[in-house]
Amino acid sequence: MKRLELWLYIAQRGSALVLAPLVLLHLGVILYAVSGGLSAAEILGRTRSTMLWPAAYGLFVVAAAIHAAIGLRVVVREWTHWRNRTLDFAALGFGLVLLLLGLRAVQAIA
Amino acid sequence: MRNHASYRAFLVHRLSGLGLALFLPIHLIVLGLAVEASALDGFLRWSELPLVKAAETILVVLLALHMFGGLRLLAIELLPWSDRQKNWIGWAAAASLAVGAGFVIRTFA
Amino acid sequence: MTNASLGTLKVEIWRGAEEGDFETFEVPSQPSQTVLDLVTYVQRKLDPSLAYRFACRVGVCGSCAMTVNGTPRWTCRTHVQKVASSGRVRIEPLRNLPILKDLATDMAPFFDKGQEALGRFVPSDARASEVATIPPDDPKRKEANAAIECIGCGVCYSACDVVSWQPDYLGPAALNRAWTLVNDVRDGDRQGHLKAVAEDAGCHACHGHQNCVEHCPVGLNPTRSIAGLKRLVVMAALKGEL
Amino acid sequence: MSGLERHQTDLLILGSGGAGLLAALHAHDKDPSLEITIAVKGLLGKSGCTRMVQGGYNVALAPGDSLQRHFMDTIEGGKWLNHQELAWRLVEGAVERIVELENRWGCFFDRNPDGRLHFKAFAGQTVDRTVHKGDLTGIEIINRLAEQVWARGIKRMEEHRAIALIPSRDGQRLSGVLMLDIRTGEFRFVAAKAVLLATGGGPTMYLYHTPSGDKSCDGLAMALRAGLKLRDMEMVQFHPTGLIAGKDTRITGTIIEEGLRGAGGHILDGSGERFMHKYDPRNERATRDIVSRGMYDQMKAGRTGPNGGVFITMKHLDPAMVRKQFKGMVTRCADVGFDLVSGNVEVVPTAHYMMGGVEYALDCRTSLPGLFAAGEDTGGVHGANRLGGNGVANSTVYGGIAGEAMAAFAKSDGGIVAPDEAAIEAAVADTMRPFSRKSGDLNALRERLYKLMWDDVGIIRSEESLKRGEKALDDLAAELAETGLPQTTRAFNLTWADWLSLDSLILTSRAIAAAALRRDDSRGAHYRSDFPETGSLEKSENTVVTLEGNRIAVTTTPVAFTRVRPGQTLA
Ligand SMILES: Cc1cc2nc3c(=O)[nH]c(=O)nc-3n(C[C@H](O)[C@H](O)[C@H](O)COP(=O)(O)OP(=O)(O)OC[C@H]3O[C@@H](n4cnc5c(N)ncnc54)[C@H](O)[C@@H]3O)c2cc1C
Ligand code: HEM
Ligand code: SF4
Ligand code: F3S
Ligand code: FES
Repeated sequence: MKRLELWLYIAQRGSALVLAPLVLLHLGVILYAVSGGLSAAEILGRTRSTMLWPAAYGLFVVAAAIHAAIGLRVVVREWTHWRNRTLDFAALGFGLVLLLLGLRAVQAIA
Repeated sequence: MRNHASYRAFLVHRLSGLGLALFLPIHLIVLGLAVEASALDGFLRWSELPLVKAAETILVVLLALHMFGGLRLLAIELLPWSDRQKNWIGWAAAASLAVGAGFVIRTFA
Repeated sequence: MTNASLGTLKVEIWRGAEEGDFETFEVPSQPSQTVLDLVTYVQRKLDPSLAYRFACRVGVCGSCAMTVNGTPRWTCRTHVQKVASSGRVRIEPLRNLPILKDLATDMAPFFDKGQEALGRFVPSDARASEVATIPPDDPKRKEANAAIECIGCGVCYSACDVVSWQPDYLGPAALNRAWTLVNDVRDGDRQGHLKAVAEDAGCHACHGHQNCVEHCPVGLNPTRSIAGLKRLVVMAALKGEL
Repeated sequence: MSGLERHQTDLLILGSGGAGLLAALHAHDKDPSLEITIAVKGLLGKSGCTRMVQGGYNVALAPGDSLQRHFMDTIEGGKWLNHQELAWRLVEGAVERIVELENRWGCFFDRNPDGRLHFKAFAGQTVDRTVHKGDLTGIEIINRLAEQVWARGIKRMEEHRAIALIPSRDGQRLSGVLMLDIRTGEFRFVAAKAVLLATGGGPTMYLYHTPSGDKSCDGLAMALRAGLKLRDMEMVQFHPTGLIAGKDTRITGTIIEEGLRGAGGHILDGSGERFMHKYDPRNERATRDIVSRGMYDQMKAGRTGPNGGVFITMKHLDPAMVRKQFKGMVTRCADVGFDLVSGNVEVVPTAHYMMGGVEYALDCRTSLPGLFAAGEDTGGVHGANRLGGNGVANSTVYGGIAGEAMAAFAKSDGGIVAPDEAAIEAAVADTMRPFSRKSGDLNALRERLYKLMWDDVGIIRSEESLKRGEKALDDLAAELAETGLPQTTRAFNLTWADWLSLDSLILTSRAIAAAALRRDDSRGAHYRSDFPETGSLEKSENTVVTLEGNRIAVTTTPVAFTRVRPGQTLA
């Protein structure tokens, strides 16, 4: 693809922008959850009461999959000798795995 | 050559990013396993262990470091240049510490 | 004026090309002595076969950069006192460039990248009979002016880890030059400069390490220039203008 | 000669200063099908003095200025020795060139608040006419030109040293140039349809000198050996304030900005007393030559600082002003260990520029067909003294002219012609000579040259000193010829380069001494203690030096006042 690196860069920064508020939200949630001593049922009860939570976490998962896959690819390219096409596929694979795992988890709280 | 704040900020950001990328799949597997509420309860109980708590704290700090560091980078790249950008490193570090401290206080208190 | 009481320095100098080793020389200390003077002393008095490069000796030509105790520097303007640690100075060629011999590198890849980044003015009105009227406080002019006085020494290029991790990366100096052109209202192909730095090893490969800023001997800020390019390039890409 | 690498190119340009780079660009513009090669001793665009230009570029574009005024300033500054047609072409060409530098090559000159070019004051000028980029004008010009050359597929032979101009077999024209590839130590012969000599002169034979380290009068020495005439070689300009910090540092000789004196800086003798009032009512603000002579006189009398110089100080002035107005100079001094704001900085007059050089025509042809010359290698434009700001104008104006003339010549008269093989062989043998002699102390020879030129052929000369100088130069030449180099590698051998530079410098020094002996009056940069008065301007003559066998011959020719006579003015 023409200017692949630039588009990956844009996707990575874009996904980071999406992640930032979601991570803040998530940090809030864990702080709340761990300090409130909530039980699993209570947590799930809340997350399942509205579609907003699964939607937010769904978005988080998609953004994180894009963001982390691209990020890892860059790190591997720069810090190892692995820099050919196979790396691109590996990164893509990593992103997909992340996405699947993530969606499964989101499904659990939905 | 690398002995200055911006470079250290990069290293922290990269290592935290790596840490997160390696941890996130594990985290998601665990969560995914918790389709059953009981399994999640088990998980939560397991997460009461001090060692696990400590590990989680580190992860939360990593996440905070990476996020604030990332926001700093996004600000440098997307906003007009500011000569105060060097100070942002300090702010990002402080905010991450605050989050970490908050987490520690809330979990252990 | 020689001053014997100042003692001697142990000067370790890289000998050879990519393959090579350090050789140690003893050079008498002087009150006024730059790193270039150390190297000159060795070539004139101790080993006539030592190779290095310099021209202006006052920090304008950018020929004399070397790695001194691990840090890339312009040697003609670096006082020995500033870098010697317990009487030792270790001098190597610049990193990230092929070594020709001893302390002299082949700088061609560095300048080639300047061209790859379309780091040259493209006239819009070459035949105009008058010089363009440009107020010095015009924001674009100020932006370009802040980045223009590069001496092409390669210090930033040598200090940048991304250059060593991604050898195709255009590097701070080339991108910095492109930024001055993008802001030059006289330039006839500002889009062209953006296109050039949007290629695969372009501005977006920079991670903002700022080694370049820390080491640029004339105090330029390539990070700032590169950030500016990133903004413009992303905007252009999203608008489909590249 | 067998075993010699041979190349051919249409145009061969020696040197990548303002003259060389503009020649390449103009030739390329005129005929893009030409193969153009720039051969340069250092790296392209990173060597030579054009890059070191601080002050700026004279051009008659300011409101109230005119070509006539720029011309008259140039002639009066040159004490009527200028070649008037060349000087006129300079002032005319400067206007064209500055616009071209901005609009075509992208130079970025400073502006007034209203957005128009800023012109600053420079000594010896009746109008503020110096265009500049801060105080680093040369970097801007050379960076922009080098980028353009790089972009055009012009061939580069970097770190190649021109050794000798090689005539054709019949000796009627130039065939090409023998080059030494510094990186490998191998010789190359480059045949060309036309060659430009633009190696930038450079009076680096004096104890204290400003030019870049790669300049060693090779062009002038090659021209002498090729039978060309050099004019006004006695005219060597000294800049009054060069740093002095001992002989073992390359900082010694480098310029401390002139503006410091203008801004009220004081010059003090070794005991801290001001002295310029003894020489001129303008004190420290007198012209370059007068201040240099005053300083030299004090130094001769032994009233010096620890390194043998005098001092400049700004400490009686507002430190904030000094720091702000002379930021570059203050940091440069600080980098190398001097405090310009509140201390005394030891300074000496330092050899800066050669007004003399190869005789050439308005289109840069020389008397040797196929050879062109431009820039500081040439003589005529500046006469007995160069105005600050006319140096870079000279190299860029005539560089461009030479490029076009060479492109035209290559088409009409130019062809590749076979070289005089014997000349190549002789030049190779001369260059290899030190490897077959017993290794000796080159540094001692260089220091002797520096010292004798400074003492006897320097700021103040006399028949006696010049004769002593000539004798010492002959001795040095003979000794250098027998001084060898250690048998080390020829690749990137800087000590060999030093030997070759000394060889060029000694020959050129002989030309300076001979011309100085011939001129029995004082004017401009040339001062004879035995003839302190300036002779009749009406009867002004140019000196002309040639090399006959191994002897320097001097003649004179009357100045042709083709545009204006002494006492008249155009402005
Ligand atoms: C410190 C300083 C400040 C100055 N400031 C001003 C100023 O403010 N205004 C002004 O008008 N003038 C100034 N001058 C003078 C001006 O720089 C010169 O007059 C002019 O630039 C000379 O240009 P050039 O092209 O002839 O030579 P240069 O620019 O000196 O270039 C000569 C080139 O020839 C090469 N060369 C030399 N020998 C050989 C060889 N044997 N083989 C191959 N290549 C060779 C060199 O490497 C170099 O590339 C200043 C000079 C100095 C030293
Ligand atoms: C919270 C919001 C986040 C922000 C603002 C953010 C921001 C960024 C930015 C700007 C980069 C680019 C760094 C560079 O190229 O130099 C980056 C890299 C990276 N991020 Fe994130 N990130 C966030 C969350 C995450 C998460 C959740 C993960 C893990 C799953 C992650 C993993 C990575 C990795 C592996 C890199 C590559 C590191 C590198 O190139 O040095 N990030 N991040
Ligand atoms: S940006 Fe600075 S460090 Fe880099 S080449 Fe230019 S002057 Fe040298
Ligand atoms: S050091 Fe390199 S990574 Fe970017 S900020 Fe400078 S170019
Ligand atoms: S010798 Fe020119 S910058 Fe150092």
